[in-house]
Amino acid sequence: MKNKIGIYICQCGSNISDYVDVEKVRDEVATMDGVALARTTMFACSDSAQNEIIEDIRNEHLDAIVVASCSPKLHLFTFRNVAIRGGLNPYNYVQVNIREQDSWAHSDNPAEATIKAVKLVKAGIERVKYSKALVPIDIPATNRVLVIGAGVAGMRAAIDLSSMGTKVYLIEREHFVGGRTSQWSRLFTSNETGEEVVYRLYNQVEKDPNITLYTGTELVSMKGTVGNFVATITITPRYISPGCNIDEDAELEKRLQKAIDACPVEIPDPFNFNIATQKALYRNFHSEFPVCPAIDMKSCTRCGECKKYLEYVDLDQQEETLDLHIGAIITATGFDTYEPEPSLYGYQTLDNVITLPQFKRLIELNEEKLTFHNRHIRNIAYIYCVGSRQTEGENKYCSRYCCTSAIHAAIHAKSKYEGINNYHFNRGIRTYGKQETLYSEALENGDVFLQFDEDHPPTVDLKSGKTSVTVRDILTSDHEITALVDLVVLVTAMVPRAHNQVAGILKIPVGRDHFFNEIHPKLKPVETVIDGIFICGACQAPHNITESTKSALSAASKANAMLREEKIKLEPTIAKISAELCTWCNACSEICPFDAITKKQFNGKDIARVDESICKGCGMCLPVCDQNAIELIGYTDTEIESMIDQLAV
Amino acid sequence: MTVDNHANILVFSTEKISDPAIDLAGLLKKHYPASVVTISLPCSSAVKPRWILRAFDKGFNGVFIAADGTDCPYSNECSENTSAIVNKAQEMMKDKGLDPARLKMAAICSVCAEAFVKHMLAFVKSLSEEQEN
Amino acid sequence: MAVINPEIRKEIEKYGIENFNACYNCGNCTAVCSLADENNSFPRNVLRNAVLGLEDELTTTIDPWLCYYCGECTSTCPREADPGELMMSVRRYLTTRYDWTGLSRKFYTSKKWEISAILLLSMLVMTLFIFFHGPLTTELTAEGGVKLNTFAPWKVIEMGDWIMAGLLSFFLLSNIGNMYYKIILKKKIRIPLKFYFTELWALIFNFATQYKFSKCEPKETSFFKNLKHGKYNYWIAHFLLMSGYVILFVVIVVFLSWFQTDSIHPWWHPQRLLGYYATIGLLVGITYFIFHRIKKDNEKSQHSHFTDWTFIILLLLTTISGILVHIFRINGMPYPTYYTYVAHLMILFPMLMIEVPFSKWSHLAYRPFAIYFNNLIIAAKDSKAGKKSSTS
Amino acid sequence: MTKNTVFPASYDTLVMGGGIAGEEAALNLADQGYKILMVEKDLSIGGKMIHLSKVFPTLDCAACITTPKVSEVARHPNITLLTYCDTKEISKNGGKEFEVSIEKKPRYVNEETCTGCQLCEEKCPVFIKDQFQYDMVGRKAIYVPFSIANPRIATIDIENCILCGACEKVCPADCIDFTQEAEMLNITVKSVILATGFKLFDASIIERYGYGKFHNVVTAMHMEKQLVPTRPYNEVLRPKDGKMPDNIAYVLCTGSRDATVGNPYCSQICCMYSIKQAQLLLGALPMADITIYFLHIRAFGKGFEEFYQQARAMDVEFIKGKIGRITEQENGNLILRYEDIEAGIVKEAEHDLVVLSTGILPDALPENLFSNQPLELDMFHFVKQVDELASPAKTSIEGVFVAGTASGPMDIPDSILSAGAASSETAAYLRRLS
Repeated sequence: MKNKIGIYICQCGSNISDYVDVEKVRDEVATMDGVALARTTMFACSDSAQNEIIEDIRNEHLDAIVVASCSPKLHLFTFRNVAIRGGLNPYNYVQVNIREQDSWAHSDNPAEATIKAVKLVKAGIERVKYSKALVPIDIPATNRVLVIGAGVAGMRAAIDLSSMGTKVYLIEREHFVGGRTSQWSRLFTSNETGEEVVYRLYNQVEKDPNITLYTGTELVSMKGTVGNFVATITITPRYISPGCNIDEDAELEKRLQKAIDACPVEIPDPFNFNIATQKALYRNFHSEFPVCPAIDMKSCTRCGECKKYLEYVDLDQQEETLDLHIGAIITATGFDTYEPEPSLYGYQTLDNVITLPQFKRLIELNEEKLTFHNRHIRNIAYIYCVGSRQTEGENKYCSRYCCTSAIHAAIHAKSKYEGINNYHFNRGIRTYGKQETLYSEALENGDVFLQFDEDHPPTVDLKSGKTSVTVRDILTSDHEITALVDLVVLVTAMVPRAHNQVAGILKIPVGRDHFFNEIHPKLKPVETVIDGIFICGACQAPHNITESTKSALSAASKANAMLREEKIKLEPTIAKISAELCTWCNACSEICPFDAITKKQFNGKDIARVDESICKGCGMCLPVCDQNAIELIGYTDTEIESMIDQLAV
Repeated sequence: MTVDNHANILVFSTEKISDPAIDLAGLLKKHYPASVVTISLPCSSAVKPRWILRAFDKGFNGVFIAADGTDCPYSNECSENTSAIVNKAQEMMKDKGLDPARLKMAAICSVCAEAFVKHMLAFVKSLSEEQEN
Repeated sequence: MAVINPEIRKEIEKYGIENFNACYNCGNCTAVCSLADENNSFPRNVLRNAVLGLEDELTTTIDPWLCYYCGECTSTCPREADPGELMMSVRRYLTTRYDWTGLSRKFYTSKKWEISAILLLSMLVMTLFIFFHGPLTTELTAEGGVKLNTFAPWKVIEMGDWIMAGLLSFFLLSNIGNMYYKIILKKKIRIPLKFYFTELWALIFNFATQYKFSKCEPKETSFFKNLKHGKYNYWIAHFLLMSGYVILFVVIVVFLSWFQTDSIHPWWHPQRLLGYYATIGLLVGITYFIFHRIKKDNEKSQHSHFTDWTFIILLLLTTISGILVHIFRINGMPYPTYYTYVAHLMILFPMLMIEVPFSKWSHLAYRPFAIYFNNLIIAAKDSKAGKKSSTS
Repeated sequence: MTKNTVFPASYDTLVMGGGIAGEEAALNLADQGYKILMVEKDLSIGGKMIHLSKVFPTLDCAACITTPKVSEVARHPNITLLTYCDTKEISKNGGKEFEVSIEKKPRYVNEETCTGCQLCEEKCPVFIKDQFQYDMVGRKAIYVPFSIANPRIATIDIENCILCGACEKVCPADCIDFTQEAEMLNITVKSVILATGFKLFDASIIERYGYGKFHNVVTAMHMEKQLVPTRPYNEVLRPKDGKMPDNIAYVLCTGSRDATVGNPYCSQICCMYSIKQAQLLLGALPMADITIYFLHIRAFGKGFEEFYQQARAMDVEFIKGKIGRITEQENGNLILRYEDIEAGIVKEAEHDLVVLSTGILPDALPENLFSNQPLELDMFHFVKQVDELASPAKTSIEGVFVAGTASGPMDIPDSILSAGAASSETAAYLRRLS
């Protein structure tokens, strides 16, 4: 039991001391048994305060410390390090949360907040009294990373991981890499095309011996913990045998085209967001990667027509399942584009209402003249915030990329075709940063911007063959303004991938917006609560390409730092079995989600055994033990019960 | 009993899921009585029924398990496991003549600050009313 | 329901403005404008209607005439969309819309048309002189002056003046009537009759003084301080030019018999003093404008439409030829007098006929009328509001 | 006279700038085992962020997030920290390395022995305005920059010092040294990360807003200092008369999106920091009215829109319209003239405190910093990202990377990600070199 405990009560500037009488708290706890000293401090986390604590530990020979400050989520590790530097075991430190769960939550009642703070600190002292010195468990780790999603973010993460010395498995659900970027074609701000960017990255991925790329591949299950995951993937075949490299063979390409023409199956083409059709045998665009066609077996009738022209067709290929041994996972699964409900702004009820992604593909599919459904398009209305910033619907967030993306598409259309007039019906243009120059360019081009608020969205009408968009325009003193247009483009939101089983398999928590959640946007922006699983790109929140790349590289850097030594320190908070009490009823082993508990022989009887490297310390086995033979280190009965006693006072 | 005469509630929260929500409530200055105190565990399925009984013994009016529910990073069966604990504890409470309604459980997601505060206000109210009766 | 019309924007771009579409509607221009108020919040509203091409809104607005091109909006515009020049261009556009003959639009949008019309009218004057001029006597008056009334008897000239004045007034007044229709009648604004009389002073005062040109300056600074710092130069130039112009117009059209004499009056004679004042006024005003339009040293002289130049140059030539006629006449130089006289009328006549009802000069009439109409609208609104509040 | 010392070591990476981006990049690389030299021109590290109150949209206290990183940098065995130093010249030598010359400015205080006890500060007789508190309170000629500064050591502001020697007498560690001179350090590095950050727009350039002329027109950074926990007055007060303001206006896009001052880009953070301050002010002054005059609210990041809607729900008033001009009244209140865009009518509003939300500008690098291979800048003079989409930290010089706001406006999460990208690309580059 610890009896020279140091107590530090943080004012957090004024965040705590405005509502909690920190002096009073200090006085109340200073007299407790085992407390050697109690101090208040302006910023416990500041360097000078940290040094003071270290000096106290040394000079006063403290055997445990308690810091009452903010949530342990922010500074648990900061103060554990302080303890280490002072010569204490980091687990002889307890952090008490008197900010988020006290001063802020009870800022309406300072008197009670102070009483609660005293209770919380006392409970913390009790807990630290019974704390044990623990040593983190070192486990060997595999310096290999699974990157899920071979879009720009995923490929970029893979390339840098490899350059930093980590081997990479890169898996992609589609048969072609590049993700959304390859669909976007012309990109801001560099005006490169998506194909160019994807080509550059794919070339590096392909040449890199440290990167193994699997296309048509999905993650199906995952076992293990940080440093030692086993991921199971299934690989859907392309049904094209290797060597069908059209890139180097014009004659082969001709035959491929004939084979495609011969295919009797015609289905909507998801690459073109369903504004065009594709065959069961397909390719995406002319420099697709890998440069090899694929067959969509879900729609293929196995008629064999294509094989007459293309000898590489091999309908007998089989699905494969592989186990990958990896140390960490980076998810870069990207996003879906929002699908508006039918009839919203005439979507699917009028034949000239499309989404922005469809419009971008339309520009790519039309060379000389912009036409859609045989109609020559001159006047285009863009309706913004479709599926973003909803007041009624679920998507409260701003999708970040769409203002710039729509404006960029409008500029592109105007420069590519003659006589285009663009009308932007928006809710306040958000071309942040240097993207503002695109907004300026659109204005100088003669694009007209009309602004509405959330309560008065525009209406799209069809009258005597003319499509009109009418809005109460904030910029024209709230007058009703109408534009007669040939095409309505709905500027749709970024939404999380609809069929993303990755979240379920990896158990990544999602936020209110249903995107994957990081631990903290500033402190741990690419880390998730599950050790060894990182997120980057648009699966985390709407991002543009540059931003996705940045987060991908950040994730790569963190994953490499974690695995490069090929060992990982694990928390020692794991379950412990009391050999005397255990009677091996199997309840704990059954409930353990990680299969960490097995039977073993001890002094002639069967008892449970916990595998340290597998146990995650969740404690699920605790309550099911009728003998009360299991305790969780750091959460023992003495610790928890003494806390309960203090809190109940 | 604290100065404002609110019912004392012990909350078992979880470090990764419900505790962040309780933090968030504070961050957003959403108020609930200060007679609510929290002990944080790795998972809501780790609460021993004896701890719950101990809390009632020591004078808590209510115990609330802020469960991980489907967000649990450890197991898909967390909800069931936590419910089992609650059932077991309630049986033990009945044996001791305690009203099982004094133990409550609800899933609190990592951003469910509002839900948490609502649960607390309602629970405090129901416990206080019960006391008066 | 107003429908966006990109053609109107293209039309307005013909009147000088280049990049007003760069506007992102921050409202800075209206907020810095010393002349804008809650009744007339311009220039952004006008610019916005121009961007959208809302023809009805544009042709029925009075705001462009209340703008005196102080230039503050343009110099502080964060998007460099040049709202000041937009207002100028809309004024040109409106001039062509008020003019029911369609000539104005031709003159504003085509240099060829404007120059041809000027030449045509000059030729007409010349032709009339060729066929109908009086004897080219070299005999001088007793005082040694040229007998101008023999060559061009004032009675004949006066008849021409009246015809011209009649035509000119007809066009100008009918255009102003058109303006009145668009600004008041078309918008169905009911104005009690009495206000037409009570507000009349504003028309006369502003027409005579062009006082509003002085209103660009912030109210906080005193009149004399502004005057000392040259802040009123723009207004003074307008005032000098306008008063000289009006005086000459009146004496030529109404008092020609008194003004066009063969006798040489002493220098202090009112006829000569008036003439000198008007001439100097014109010269100073014209020089001021030419100087700044060449130097482009402030916002309002940054851009010069060709119609701006035509007017100033015609006016300058009229003034110079007038001065020459006077000099040649009093110094007894018959032939130079006769030729410059013909030349003077060849410039004067097209200058008046084209510029006054159809082109640049007309703004000097539209502006005071706009103030007058605006006062009517506000007075009517106030009295309506007053009635409402008194009944309620 | 400067003496030349040969600095004993060479490093893998030079990180220029000790703000949040520089720190993140340095820590990432140091954790991977690379030797880092961090050079900061100011007296202490932490950049702008350490001076902020709380950060949007989570409302964490800024100091709580920076200070751990600051201490980690200061303590990390693989990071050498030089503060109060100017990087004068970087030139690529024949091989793949860079020769860097750094000027170490004299503090007139021995860095090793000073404990930051501040006894000297107490005795110093010279009072001057404190740039760290935005001139709200005074400081001495010898001073520790601010309470949570790192390194927390004293420096003599020699321009204002009267050389009275009072500090020398009182210093218990005997570390005052008036004989210190600027030193030149020559070192070799394999790579460079530019994390030089940004500077704020000088609001006095827009004369019609009256900043610097009207007392109660302040900048958002000034307000930030009034909202930090270590604030000088522990209250929010207006400068002219110390009155508690109850009707505060925020003027957005001051010096951003404005071609007349040469900054046509959007500064990306001003909308959000203004909304954040409004929320904090409503905490400090619950009865105050707060009006935000905006052009477009750029609440684009994760949780930003929700944060904006939260401010609206808290009754912060948002008016669309740029402030045209500000005039001062005798009582110090200010009249703001603007066009209420939604109504299309020019209006005037009276406020007792006006906060100008100033935009951000590139912090100019020393001229000819890269002596034998010029560094390309973008059209706004930020460091140019030559492959923005696929390699966002890459600059025009091989081996030189950019992190944080040196390459353009960005908020803290974006800066941290960009620093992560810079460290990743640097690590990959260093590995390719070896």
